[in-house]
Amino acid sequence: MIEVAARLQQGTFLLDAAFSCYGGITALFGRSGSGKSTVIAIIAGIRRLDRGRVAVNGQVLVDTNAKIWLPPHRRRIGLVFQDSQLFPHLTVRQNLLYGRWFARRRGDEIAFDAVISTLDIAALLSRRPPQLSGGEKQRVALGRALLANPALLLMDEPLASLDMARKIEILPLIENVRDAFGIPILYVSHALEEVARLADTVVVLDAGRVVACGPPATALGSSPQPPVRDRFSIASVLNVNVGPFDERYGLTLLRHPAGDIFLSGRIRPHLQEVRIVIKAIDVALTTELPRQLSIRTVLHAHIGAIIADDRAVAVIDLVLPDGSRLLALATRKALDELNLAPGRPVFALIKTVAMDERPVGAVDTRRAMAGGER
Amino acid sequence: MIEVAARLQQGTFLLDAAFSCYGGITALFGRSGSGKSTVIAIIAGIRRLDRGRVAVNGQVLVDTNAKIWLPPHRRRIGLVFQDSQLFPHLTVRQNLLYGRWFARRRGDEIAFDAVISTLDIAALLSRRPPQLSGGEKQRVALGRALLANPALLLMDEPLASLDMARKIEILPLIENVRDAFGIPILYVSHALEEVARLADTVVVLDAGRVVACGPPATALGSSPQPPVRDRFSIASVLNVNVGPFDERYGLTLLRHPAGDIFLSGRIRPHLQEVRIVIKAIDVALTTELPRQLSIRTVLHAHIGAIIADDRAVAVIDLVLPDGSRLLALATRKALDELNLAPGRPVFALIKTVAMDERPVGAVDTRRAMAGGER
Amino acid sequence: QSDPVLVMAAASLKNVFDQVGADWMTESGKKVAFSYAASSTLAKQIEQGAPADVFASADLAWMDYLDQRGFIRTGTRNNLLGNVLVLIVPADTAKSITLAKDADLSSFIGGGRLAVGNVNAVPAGKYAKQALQALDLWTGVEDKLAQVDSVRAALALVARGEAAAGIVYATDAKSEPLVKVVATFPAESHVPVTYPVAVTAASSHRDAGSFLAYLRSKMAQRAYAAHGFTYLE
Amino acid sequence: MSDVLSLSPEEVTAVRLSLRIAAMATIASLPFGIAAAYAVARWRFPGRGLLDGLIHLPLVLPPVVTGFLLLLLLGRKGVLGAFLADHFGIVFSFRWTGAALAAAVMGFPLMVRAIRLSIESVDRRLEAASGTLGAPPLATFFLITLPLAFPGIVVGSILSFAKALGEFGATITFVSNIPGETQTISALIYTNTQVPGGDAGAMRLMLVSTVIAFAALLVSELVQRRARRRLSLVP
Amino acid sequence: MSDVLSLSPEEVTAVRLSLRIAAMATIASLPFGIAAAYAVARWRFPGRGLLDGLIHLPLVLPPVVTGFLLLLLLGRKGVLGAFLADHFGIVFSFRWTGAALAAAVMGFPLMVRAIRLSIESVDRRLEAASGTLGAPPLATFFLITLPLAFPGIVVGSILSFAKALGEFGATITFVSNIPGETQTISALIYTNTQVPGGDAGAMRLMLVSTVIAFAALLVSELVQRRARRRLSLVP
Ligand SMILES: Nc1ncnc2c1ncn2[C@@H]1O[C@H](COP(=O)(O)OP(=O)(O)OP(=O)(O)O)[C@@H](O)[C@H]1O
Ligand SMILES: Nc1ncnc2c1ncn2[C@@H]1O[C@H](COP(=O)(O)OP(=O)(O)OP(=O)(O)O)[C@@H](O)[C@H]1O
Ligand code: MOO
Ligand SMILES: [Mg+2]
Ligand SMILES: [Mg+2]
Repeated sequence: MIEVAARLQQGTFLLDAAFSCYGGITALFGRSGSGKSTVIAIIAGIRRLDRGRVAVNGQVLVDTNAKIWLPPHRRRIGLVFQDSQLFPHLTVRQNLLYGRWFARRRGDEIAFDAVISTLDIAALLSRRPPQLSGGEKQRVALGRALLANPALLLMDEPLASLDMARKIEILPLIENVRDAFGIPILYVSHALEEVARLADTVVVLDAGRVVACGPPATALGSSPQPPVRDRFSIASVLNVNVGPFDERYGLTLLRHPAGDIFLSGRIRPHLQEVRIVIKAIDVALTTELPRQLSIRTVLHAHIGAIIADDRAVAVIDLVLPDGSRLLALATRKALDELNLAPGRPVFALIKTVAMDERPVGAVDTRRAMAGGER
Repeated sequence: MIEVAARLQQGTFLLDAAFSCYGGITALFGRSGSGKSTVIAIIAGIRRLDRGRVAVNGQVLVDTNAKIWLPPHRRRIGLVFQDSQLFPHLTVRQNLLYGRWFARRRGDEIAFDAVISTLDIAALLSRRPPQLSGGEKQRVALGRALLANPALLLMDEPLASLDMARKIEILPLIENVRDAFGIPILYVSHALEEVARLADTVVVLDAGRVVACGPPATALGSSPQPPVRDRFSIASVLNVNVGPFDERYGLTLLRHPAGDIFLSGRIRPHLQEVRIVIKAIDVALTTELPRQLSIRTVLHAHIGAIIADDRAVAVIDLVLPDGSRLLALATRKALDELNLAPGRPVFALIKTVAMDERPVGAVDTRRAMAGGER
Repeated sequence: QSDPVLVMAAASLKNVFDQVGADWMTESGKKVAFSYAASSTLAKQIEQGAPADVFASADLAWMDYLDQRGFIRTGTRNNLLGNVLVLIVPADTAKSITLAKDADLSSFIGGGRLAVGNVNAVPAGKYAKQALQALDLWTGVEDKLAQVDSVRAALALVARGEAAAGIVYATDAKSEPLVKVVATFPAESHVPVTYPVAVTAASSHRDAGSFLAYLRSKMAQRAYAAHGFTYLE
Repeated sequence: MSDVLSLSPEEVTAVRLSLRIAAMATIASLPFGIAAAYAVARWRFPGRGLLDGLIHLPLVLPPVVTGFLLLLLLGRKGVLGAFLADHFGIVFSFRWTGAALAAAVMGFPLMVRAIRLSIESVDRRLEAASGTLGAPPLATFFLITLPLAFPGIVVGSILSFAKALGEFGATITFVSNIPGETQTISALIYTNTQVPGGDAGAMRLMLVSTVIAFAALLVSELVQRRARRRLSLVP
Repeated sequence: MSDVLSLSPEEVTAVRLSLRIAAMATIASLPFGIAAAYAVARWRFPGRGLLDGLIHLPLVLPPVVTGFLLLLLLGRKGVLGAFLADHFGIVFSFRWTGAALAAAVMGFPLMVRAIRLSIESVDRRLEAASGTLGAPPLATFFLITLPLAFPGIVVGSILSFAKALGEFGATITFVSNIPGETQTISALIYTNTQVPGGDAGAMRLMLVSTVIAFAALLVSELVQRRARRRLSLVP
C-alpha cells in the first residue's frame, strides 16, 4: 500500500495531493505540469516536502510531523526518470547492474537475461549512454530500475519515446514484475491504453491536486466530463470469465452475463477471470440484432443514461444484465434517429479487432481500493 | 523539397538512407534505434556524414562529392531535439527569442503571442529550464524552433511527453506553420494518429534503411505487413469534398463517391476538399445495408483482396467505386461466417465517433511525392 | 616636484638605509627612494636598464660584475660598510667553541646542521665558505650544511632550533633573542665583508652624487653603528 | 582599515598598489585567458601542445627565473621590450604595468586551466542547438559557451587575483621593488623578512593580504552562488 | 636524457629528487585535496569560509612566508612538528619529505580549486539516481561523483605537480637546500641565477624542468582524452 499526503510549494506551483492505493499498479494521470513528476520525486526522496507523510507498505518514508525522513538509498525504490538519467561514465551493463551491488540478495531477483532480452538491449551492453538513441536510453533506464530489486517501482513516462510494437513487448514485463514479485508500481503515463491495461488504480492530478482516484473504470471511465476531456480516453472495465481458445481462428472466448466477447489472441494461461478495458469509441449500438455484420461481439444492455452537450458526440451509459456498466459513444444524430432514450433496451456491438492482448489484465480480488482523500 | 542520401557508420550501426519528399509534412517513422534522430542530425548539420548529399528546396546543404558543407547556422533549420536542449542559463523568454536575434526579418514571422498562447507557456516566460516539467520543456523547445523563423522544421518526437488534450491543441499550430508559411516539416513520431493526421509523406526507417516512402496511405496503409506490424497502425486516406455543416448535431458532411461520411466537429473554413485518414480498425463490414445501427457512415465497396495469416485478424483491401482504396480489419472467423472473398460487394461501416478533427488534413494538389530510392 | 634619487640596495641594508634616507630628505629637502632586493637581482636589473641612480651591493662580486661591464660611473665606487661574521647557536645551547685552525666544529655541530646562506650565491654564505676553508674546517662540515637563500633564513633555522648552529652577520645575530653568538670568525679568515656603493653610469640625477656623499656624513655613521655595521673610511 | 591596523604610509601605498596591480593583472589577462583556454580546449592545431606547455611554464619555473626571462624579453633592452617601447610607447620595465604583467603571467596557467576545465564541461549539444537557431559560431561562443563556463571564469579570476597578491619572485626580478611603483605588499613582506626586526611588519602585512584575499574569495563565492542559483543548481 | 644534456651528477640528483618530491606531493595531497574540495563544494558548515580561505592562503602569501610559517608550525620545535616527531616519529625538517610537504602546501589551492570546479559541475540528479538505486552516500561519492569529477582531478594533479616542480621559495626556507635531500631543480636553478656567470647552468636546468613539465602535461592530456573518449565527449 502506498500512502501519500504531500504539500510542497515549488515556485508558483503548489502541490497539495493526498491519495492511497493498495499494491498492484497505480497510474498517475494528468496534464503536463500537473505535478506527476513532483509526486514521484517526493516518494523517491529526491525532493523534500514542506509538510506531509509518505508510507509504503506500512513503512513510513517521510513524516514531517514525526520528523522522519528516510534517505533515498534506504527506501528500496526503483525509479525510472522521465529523462533516463543514465550514468554517462558507465557502460550499459554497468548501469544495469548498478543497483544489484547494493540490493539485498533475496535469491528470487528478476533475471538479468530476461530483462535484457525483453528490452532488446543485449547488443548495447558494452556501449555507453551517449551512444544510445532516445528510446534505447529509456529501455536501459527501465532495466536498471527493475534490476535494482526494488520494493516499489516508480516510473515516469518510461515508454514515452518507444514505438507501439516495442511497448507491446515491454508491457508484459512490467506486469510480470507486479505479479511475480508483488512489487507495487506507480506509473506516470499519458497513454490511455497503457494505463487502461496496466493500472489497478488511477490517480488523476490536476494543478497539483488529486481530482480523481480509484479503479480505472471509476477514475477514467465514469467521469466522461473533464478531467479527462478527450472522448478517446473514456473506457469501461468488465470482469469476464475466460472460456476456450479457438485454435482455428485464434480467438479467445470470454463469457459475460450480457453475452460472449471475442478477443483476438491468447490470454496468459491459468487465468480464470480477467478484466477487460473497453474504450467507449469501440462500442456501437443497435436496436435490432444485426445480421451479416463483421462485428462479432454483441452484448445485451439497456440504456442507463445519456450524457450529451452541444458537441456532436454523446456518451451513453449502458447497464448490463448483471448490473455492470459499459460506456458507449454515439453521435446525437444517431441517438435521435434510433430514438434512443434512457430505459430502452439495446445491443452493444464491440469490435473484436479493436481489442487485443493489451487492454486485458488479471483480476486480483485481494486488491481493494482506497478512495482519494484530500 | 527535401532530398537526403546519406551514409554514415556509427559504431556498429550503419545508416544508409535515401529519400526525397516535396514540401508539406514528412513523417519519419520507425522503431527505436532505427536511425531517425541520426537522419535529423545530419540534415541539421550537427552530425557529419561519411558520404552523401542533402538538399532542401534546391539548396545543397551537404555534398561529400562536391565537398560542400554548409554550417548549421546558415541552414535556417528549426530543430526540436528529442531531449529539448534548452539553454539552462537563459529564461524561457530568452530561449524562445534566441533564434529571432539571428533570423532574417521577413515581416511575416510567426507571432510570438500566438505561439506562447497555443503552447500555453505564458506563465513560464520568466522561469529557467531547470524549473520546468518534462512536457513544459518540450513545449518551450517547440516554440523556440518555430520562432527562429526557419526555412525547414525538423522535429524529433516533439510531443512525446504530452497528454492527448495538449497534443490536440498543438497539432493545428504545426499545421498552420506548414500552411501559412509554407515551411516544410520533417517529423519523428511513434504516434500513428499524429502521423496520419499531419504527414503528407511518410518515410519508414528500419535498421538504418528506408523501407517505405510515400503518402501515408501507401507507406503505412498498403503495407499491412511489417515494418508496421501493429494492426492499430494500419490506415487509409480518402480525398473527400466538404459538404454542409449540420449546426444541430455538430456534424460535417463529407462527400465521397462511395457514400456520405459524417465527421464530428467543424473543418477549418474555406476548405473544399480534404483528406481524411481512416484507421482500419474503425472500419467494419456488412453484406446487408444495416438498419437501426448507431454507425451512420456507410460506404459502398467491393473486396479487392484479403490479407490473412494465422493470426486472428485479417486485413481487407476494399475498392471503392472511384477506384480508391480503403483498408478494413475483421477476424478471420467473421470473414468465414460472412463468406467474404475477393470480388464480393460489401458495405463499409465507419464509426463517426472514432474520427474527429484530428485525422483530417487539407489536400494540397501542388504537393506530389517522390518515391523512396535506395 | 622632481623624481627621487633611486637607490637599489641589497635587502639586508633596508633598516639602516631607510633611516639614513629619511635623515637626508629632512636635511636636504631632496627625495630618495629605495628598491631593496638581492644584490644579484639588482645587478641584473641595472644591466637591463633599470633607472637606478645608486647601487649598494652586499658583496664585491656583483659590484665588480657591473663595473666590468661599464654600468658604474667611474670614480664613484667606494666601500662603505663592513660587517662581522659570527657563529650562532640556539640561545638555550650551553656549548662553546673557539674558531681557530683545527677547532672541532664538526663535533660541535654533532648530528645537527650548520645553517648558512647559499655558499655560492648568498654573500654571507660565500664568506662563510671562505672562512671555513681558511680555518681547515670546511671538509668537516661540508656535509652538514643547511644552505638557504638568505642570511635571515639561516638565522630563522637556528632560532627555531632546526639547525644546531649557523653562520650569519653580527648585525643579524644581534636582532634575534633566540640565538646567541658563540664565536666570531677571525677577520683574516675571509675577505672582509664589504658593502660597496656607487653611482650608476646611466644615472642623470643631479642629486645622486650628493646622496652618495651624504652616506659618509656623521649622521649616517651614527646610524651604521646603531645597526651594528662597521663604517669603512 | 589602514587606521585600524595602523599601517605606515609606505605600507598603505603598497596595499593600494597591490590591489591595483592584482586587479589589472586579472582583468587584462582575462580575455587572453579565455581565448587561450578556448583554443586549447576546442581546437586541434599544430603547436597546440606547445602553446599548452608555454602557458604552464610560469608554474613550472621558479618565479625568479620567470622574472628574469621577462626582464630579458620585455626589459628596456629586451627584444620585445625595445620594440614595444619604440613603436607603441609601451614600457613595462620598472613600472607598475610591468608588475601587473609579471603577476598576470604568473597567474596565467591557473586562470587558463580553470576556464578550460569549465569550457570542456560545457555540453556541446547546446552549442549545436545554438547553431541550428542561426547563431554564428562567435555568437554561440558569447551567448552559450561563455555564460555556461562562467564558474570557471570566476575561479580562474580569483586564482589569478590571489596569485597576483602573493607573487613577488617574478615581480621583484622583473621590475624591482620601487616604492609606489612596483613595491607590492608581497615584496614589502619579503623585504621585511630580510632585515632584523622586520617580522612584526611582515606579520601585519600578511594579515592585510589575508584579509584582502578573504574578501576577494567572498565576493567570488557570492557571484558564483548567484549564478548557480539562477540555474537552480543549488537548492 | 642526462647524457644528451650532459648534466652534472649534482644536477642529476636534483632532477631525480624533484621528480620524487613532485610525485609524492601530488599523490599524498590528492586525498586531502579531494576531501577539501568536496567539503567546500557540497557542505554548508560553520567555518566553511575559513577553511576555504585557509586553503587559498599559500597562493596569497609570498612563498618565503609560507616557508616560515611551515617552519614555525612543523619544525622540530613547532607546535605540530614536535607532536608529530614525539608521537609518530614523523620528522620533516631537512628531509625530502619536508620538501614534498612544502610543495604540497603550495600546490594545494590549485589542486582543490580544480577539483572543486569539477565536483560542482557534476549533475546532482545523477547522484540522486544513484541513491534511488540503493547506493549509500559514500558509494555514490566513489562510483558517481568522483569518476565524473575526473577531469578536475587530473587538472588538479597536474597543477600541483607543476607547482611542485617550480616551487622553491617555501621549500628552501622550510627545509633548506641540501643536495640529495632537499635540493630540487628549482633550488638549483635559483642558486645558479644568483651567481655571476651561472646563467648557462640555469638555462640548462630550466630546459630539463620544461621537458619534465611537458611530459607530465602530455600524460595528463592523454589520460583526460581517454576518459573523455569513453564518454564520447570528443568526436
Ligand atoms: N555515438 C554512437 N555510437 C554508436 N552507435 C550510436 C551512437 N549514437 C547512436 N547510435 C546508434 O545508432 C542507431 C540510430 O540511433 P538514432 O538515435 O538515430 O535512433 P532513433 O531512430 O532516433 O531511435 P529512438 O526512437 O530510440 O530515438 C541506434 O541503434 C543507436 O544505438
Ligand atoms: N524548480 C522549480 N521551480 C518552480 N516550479 C517548478 C520547478 N520544478 C517544477 N516546477 C513546476 O511544478 C509543476 C509540476 O511539475 P512536474 O514536473 O511535477 O509536472 P509533471 O506533471 O511531471 O508534468 P510533465 O507531464 O510535463 O512532465 C509544473 O508546473 C512546473 O512548472
Ligand atoms: O610561484 Mo611562487 O613560488 O608562489 O612566487
Ligand atoms: Mg514530468
Ligand atoms: Mg531518436
